[in-house]
Amino acid sequence: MEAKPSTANLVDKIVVPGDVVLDLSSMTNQTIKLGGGLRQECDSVSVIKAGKLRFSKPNKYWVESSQKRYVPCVEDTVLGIVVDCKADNFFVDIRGPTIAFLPVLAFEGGTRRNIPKFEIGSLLYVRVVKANPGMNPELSCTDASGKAAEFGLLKDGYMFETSTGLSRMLLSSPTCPVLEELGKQLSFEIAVGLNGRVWVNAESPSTVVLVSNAIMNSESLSAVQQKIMVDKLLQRIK
Amino acid sequence: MAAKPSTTTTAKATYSPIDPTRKTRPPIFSGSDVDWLRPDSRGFHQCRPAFFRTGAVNSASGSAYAEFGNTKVIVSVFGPRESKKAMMYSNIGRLNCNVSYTTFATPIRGQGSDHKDFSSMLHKALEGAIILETFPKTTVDVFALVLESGGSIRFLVKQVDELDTLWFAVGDLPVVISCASVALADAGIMMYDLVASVSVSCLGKNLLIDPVLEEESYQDGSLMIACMPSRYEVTQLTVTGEWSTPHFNEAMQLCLDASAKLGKIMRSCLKEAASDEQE
Amino acid sequence: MGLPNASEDLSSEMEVDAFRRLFPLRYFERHLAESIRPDARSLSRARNTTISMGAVASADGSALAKIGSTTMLAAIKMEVMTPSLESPDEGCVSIDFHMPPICSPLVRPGRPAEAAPVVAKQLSDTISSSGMINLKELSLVGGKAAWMVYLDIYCLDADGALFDAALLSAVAAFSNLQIPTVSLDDGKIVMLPEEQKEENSEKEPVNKEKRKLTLGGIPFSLTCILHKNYILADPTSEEESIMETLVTVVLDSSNQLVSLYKPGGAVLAYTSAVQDCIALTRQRVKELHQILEEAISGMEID
Amino acid sequence: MEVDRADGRNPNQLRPLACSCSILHRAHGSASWSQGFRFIQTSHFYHFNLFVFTSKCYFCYWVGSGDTKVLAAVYGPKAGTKKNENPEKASIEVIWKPRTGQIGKPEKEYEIILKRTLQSICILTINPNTTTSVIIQVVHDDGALLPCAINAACAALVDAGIPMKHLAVAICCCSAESGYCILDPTKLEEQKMKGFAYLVFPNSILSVLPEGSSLVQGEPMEHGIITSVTHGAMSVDDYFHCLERGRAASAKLSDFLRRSLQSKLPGDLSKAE
Amino acid sequence: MVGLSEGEQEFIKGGIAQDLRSDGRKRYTYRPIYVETGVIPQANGSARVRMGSTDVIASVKAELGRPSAMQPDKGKVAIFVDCSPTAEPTFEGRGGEELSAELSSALQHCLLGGKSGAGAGIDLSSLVVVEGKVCWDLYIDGLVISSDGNLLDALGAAIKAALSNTGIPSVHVAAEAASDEQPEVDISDEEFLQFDTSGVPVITTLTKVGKHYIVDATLEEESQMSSAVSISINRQGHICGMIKRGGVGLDPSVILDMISVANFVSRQLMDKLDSEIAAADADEDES
Repeated sequence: MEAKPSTANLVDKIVVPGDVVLDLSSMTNQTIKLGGGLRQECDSVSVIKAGKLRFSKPNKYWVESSQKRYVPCVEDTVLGIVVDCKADNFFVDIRGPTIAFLPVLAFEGGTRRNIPKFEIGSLLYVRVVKANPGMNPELSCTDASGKAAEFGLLKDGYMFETSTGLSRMLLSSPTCPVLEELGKQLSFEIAVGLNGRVWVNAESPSTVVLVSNAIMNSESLSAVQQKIMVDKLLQRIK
Repeated sequence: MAAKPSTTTTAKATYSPIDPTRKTRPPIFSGSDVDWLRPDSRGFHQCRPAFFRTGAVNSASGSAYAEFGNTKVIVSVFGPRESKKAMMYSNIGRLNCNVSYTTFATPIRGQGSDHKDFSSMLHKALEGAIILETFPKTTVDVFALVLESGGSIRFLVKQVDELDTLWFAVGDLPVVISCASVALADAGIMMYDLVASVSVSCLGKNLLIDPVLEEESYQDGSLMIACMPSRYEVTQLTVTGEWSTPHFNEAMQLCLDASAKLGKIMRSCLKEAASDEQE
Repeated sequence: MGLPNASEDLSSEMEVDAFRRLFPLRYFERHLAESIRPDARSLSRARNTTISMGAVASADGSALAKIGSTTMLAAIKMEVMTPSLESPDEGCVSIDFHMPPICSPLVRPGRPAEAAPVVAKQLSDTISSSGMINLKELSLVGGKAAWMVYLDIYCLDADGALFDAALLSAVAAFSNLQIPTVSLDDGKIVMLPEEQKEENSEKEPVNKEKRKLTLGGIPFSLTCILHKNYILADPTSEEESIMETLVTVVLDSSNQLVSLYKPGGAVLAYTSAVQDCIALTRQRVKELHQILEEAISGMEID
Repeated sequence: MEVDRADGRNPNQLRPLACSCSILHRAHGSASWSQGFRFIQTSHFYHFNLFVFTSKCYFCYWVGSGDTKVLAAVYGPKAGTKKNENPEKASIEVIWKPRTGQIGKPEKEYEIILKRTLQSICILTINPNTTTSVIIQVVHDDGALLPCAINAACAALVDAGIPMKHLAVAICCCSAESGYCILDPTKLEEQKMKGFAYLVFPNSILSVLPEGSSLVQGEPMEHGIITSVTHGAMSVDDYFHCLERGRAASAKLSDFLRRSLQSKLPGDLSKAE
Repeated sequence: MVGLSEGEQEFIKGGIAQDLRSDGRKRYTYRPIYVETGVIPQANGSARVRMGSTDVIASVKAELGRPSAMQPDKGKVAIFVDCSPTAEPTFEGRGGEELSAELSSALQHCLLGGKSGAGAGIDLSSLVVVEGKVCWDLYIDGLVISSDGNLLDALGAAIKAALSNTGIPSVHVAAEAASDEQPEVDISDEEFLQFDTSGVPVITTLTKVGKHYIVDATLEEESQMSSAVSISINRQGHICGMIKRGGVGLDPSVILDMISVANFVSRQLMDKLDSEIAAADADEDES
């Protein structure tokens, strides 16, 4: 076995379930925030999902992983598809274990009188506001202050599904290389949900096709590889 | 010749080495032959010794074990509990019955399967006695397992030809019915009365009460009654064979008297169990 | 012990029965801390065990085994078969385990219980591993006829430790087995009729001497629950449903390990725990052996 | 050597392992796990085998040795649990698909053992009232089938991102008459031997805790048995001997499992600096 | 199922109590019965019986078989009933199975007599060709096309009519074969043996509604029953089988009274049926 690991040299390394990454007994008087994939057991913090251990200053730890299935989490922004309309709720599919509820009043200035009409199959950009185990998750089309912000119906465009890891990468800052490179040469609209759904819209269908392909290809490529891949694609349409 | 079918018709290549010659021919007896002794040396109008015990199965809401000669039966009652299927709303309770046999219940090893006919007969015999209104929307399950059948050759016949299955052997059913009603009482299900059941076989002019299955297979007719002894009401009645009206009356009266006696035995068993509990 | 928990405070105010239903685990842990179980047994004590032989008249061998209220009825029926070409001088044993709907509220008719085929498989594995039965003894006429032994075990009441009770009843049924005398008739094996047994005129029984099987190493088993550092022998179904880590150890009479079965479970079994379970089983094997001996001798006196 | 094995391995030697994750497009998580290679049969498989453990020389060496190979697919968590399952916990359902024919009693037993084993390594309280289905497809069976399936299922669960307490590694140990024991037997060896044990242990973990703090009852955590299934009679000492060998081998297996899971994840994601 | 308002239920019960049923009948009056024979040419015998809107078909098929070991001197009979989804949409798929099984078993009880064959409507010994070796197996199939109550009586009548219409080919047995071999038989295409159906009983179902019982209940009346007793009675007035449906218990004296009523009613039914069968056979012969 190699030398005893320490938290510092585990960061940015792949960890698998069961690994103990933090020893709380040696970290008294510190506040730490744990993100997805970690679990506290008495005095230690262990991993419950395989992935890369991440740390962001000052005190956030999480495991970055990629899945085909989305598990709802409060404050995630996701793309959902309306599957049914009921008196009080829209039923929205967000790729989770269960259907999510979008209350008909969860819109900016929403009242009983101006209930929006969505057809079954329409794509919405929404925020998860409740995700309690054992209950259907609840969505909202407003930001925390009750404003519509950019939430709501996504008209036209093209939606495709990727892994949750890729969508998280697309949303990371600084802007990820693939979007950076594409953005330099093309103009398009994009909406990324943390549930692995990506929506793209542009003037010409060829741009939409190109952008979506570039994004789908970019999973598992390094930054340099992404740049090269985008360049190649762009050259082809010129 | 007669032993052949069991090898030719069954799928598995085994057979029971029961000697075909051992099969005793029917005891032919005429109407005057009243002194003929039954296989278990009972009188014609004498029932087998009946034995009941409640609480045979701990995990059930109520249960009973019954032993009539060689016939041994266990009945468990579960519920009232949630109905199994998402069924229509019902403002009265449901009764669900199932009778099955062990593989070793009969001399020839059987399949140990469910007995659909008996299940529905048991249901009919009991439903009139249970106050279904006391457990709306829920189900009471009555499951019976026949551990040992009263010595029958029926299953040998069954293997010979499918057509023969239509021959009806009622032998174990009265035991199952009586035992089930004791189990229901043990489970505390509300009932108008216990259900006691007795059957009679008619051989020539003689009436044999509580026949074993050997006798049944030579019978000319049979009559089975399930009744509520205290209310003097018949909940289930099945008759086969040819009966003249006076003969029928005689048989029915015989059955009713016997079930009154059986009812007393069932009652005393329950009383005993209850007094044991109090102590 | 004693994590601060809401149930802790409630327990003094609540009725025992309600507490048992609402916080079954804490209810049990309270008992365990005092080294006692709700049914007044010590942790390593098995429930009262009885065997009655010859419970089924229509079978060639049968036994009823009770461990606490778990009840198993085992019966053996012998049929004749043509042995397979690979083993012409061996018989065959087929073991089936049934959980009819009467035994537990969880079993419904038409849908066999999930546990039944697993226990059946475990039983036939255990019995064949232990070498208790010498299949050669089941041969009647080499290459022509051999016994097919059908052992059917019915669970009449399921209250935990199903495998232990089933194995006990199976072993007892085998010791109760009386092989029927048969004779060769026209190349077919038939049973000798009762009345001919003494006269023994034309038909010579083919298995005059072999009316009983000689049983090799007889396997006995004990199931234990592992919970934290406690080991609970012979669990009831309530205990099994609350504390899910089960270890079943099967030892034969010469203390060979026939099976050590631990299908998952939240608690990991370390060497010491495994050793403890084996030690408990050793004791239990002695007990069960005696109970079986007594049942057999009781049968002979009758 | 104490024993000659048909394929020339020494008693403690495992067959070469191969594991690849995310091989099925539709499943939420999937993995294939094989022990031993069959060159001809598996050659077409390497097109999508992201991870290749073996090197050429292995191929020449192992041709002719049998392989056991299992595919595992995970779907879920899906909403709701079956009747008779605790809705306050996640439920795991295992479906065993034999290579040919119908599912029988041995397969039913495998299903139950696998289900109980997976239940004990997954954290069931995180997604209550959901069901995760694990489908096991046997591709080829040449001994140690159940351990192979457990390893595959474990890798597939990780691939699907199901929350787990730790991983599990499974191994088969055979015990022979004379008391020696061999690891990872082929089918022929399984049948020849006096008895064998399927053992499942937790994987060896990386820990930042001080050395020795994770000892349970004086033993490291990964020495605890999750699952043990034995066939055939053996002496108690033989069993402990198997246990010891199995633990040693499980360390190797868990190293391998960790490496194959690492290679599945994209080397570096967005950190382009 | 029948959905009736409380008013309607009261109307039916009240009518029966006053001996005037909703279709104008008295308590012991049958609906008009129509019999048609030979409706299925492929079968050895067949008949269709209509009683009001209840419509059933019975067919008899004879095949050569082997007598059972227990009774080498008897042929074998099997009765199966099938409920067509045309009668009730819920009979689709497995929906009708329960009712079918109940009717089949009731008919077996009522028509086939005791184990030894006594009281059987059909003389089983007449079906034997060579004792212990060859006999006729009769397959009797009933089909419910339309259901408006009293299915058992209608099926019983249809089977009686079908049997009277049945011709069994005469069989010539070739020279006696060795004792344990099956003898060769030659089935004639021209010569047919007619069945004697005078012994076949008719089934009368007495449905108890309130304090009274009625014959030939419609579906609506059946939905109001507390219990029903089906009694099969032959020409001699002997009981050939009896079965009770419905849960509510009956006093033994009521059962005895029912038997005497059934005895009286069944004689009328049998006469009516015989004349209908004769007329139908005549019709068939003409056409």
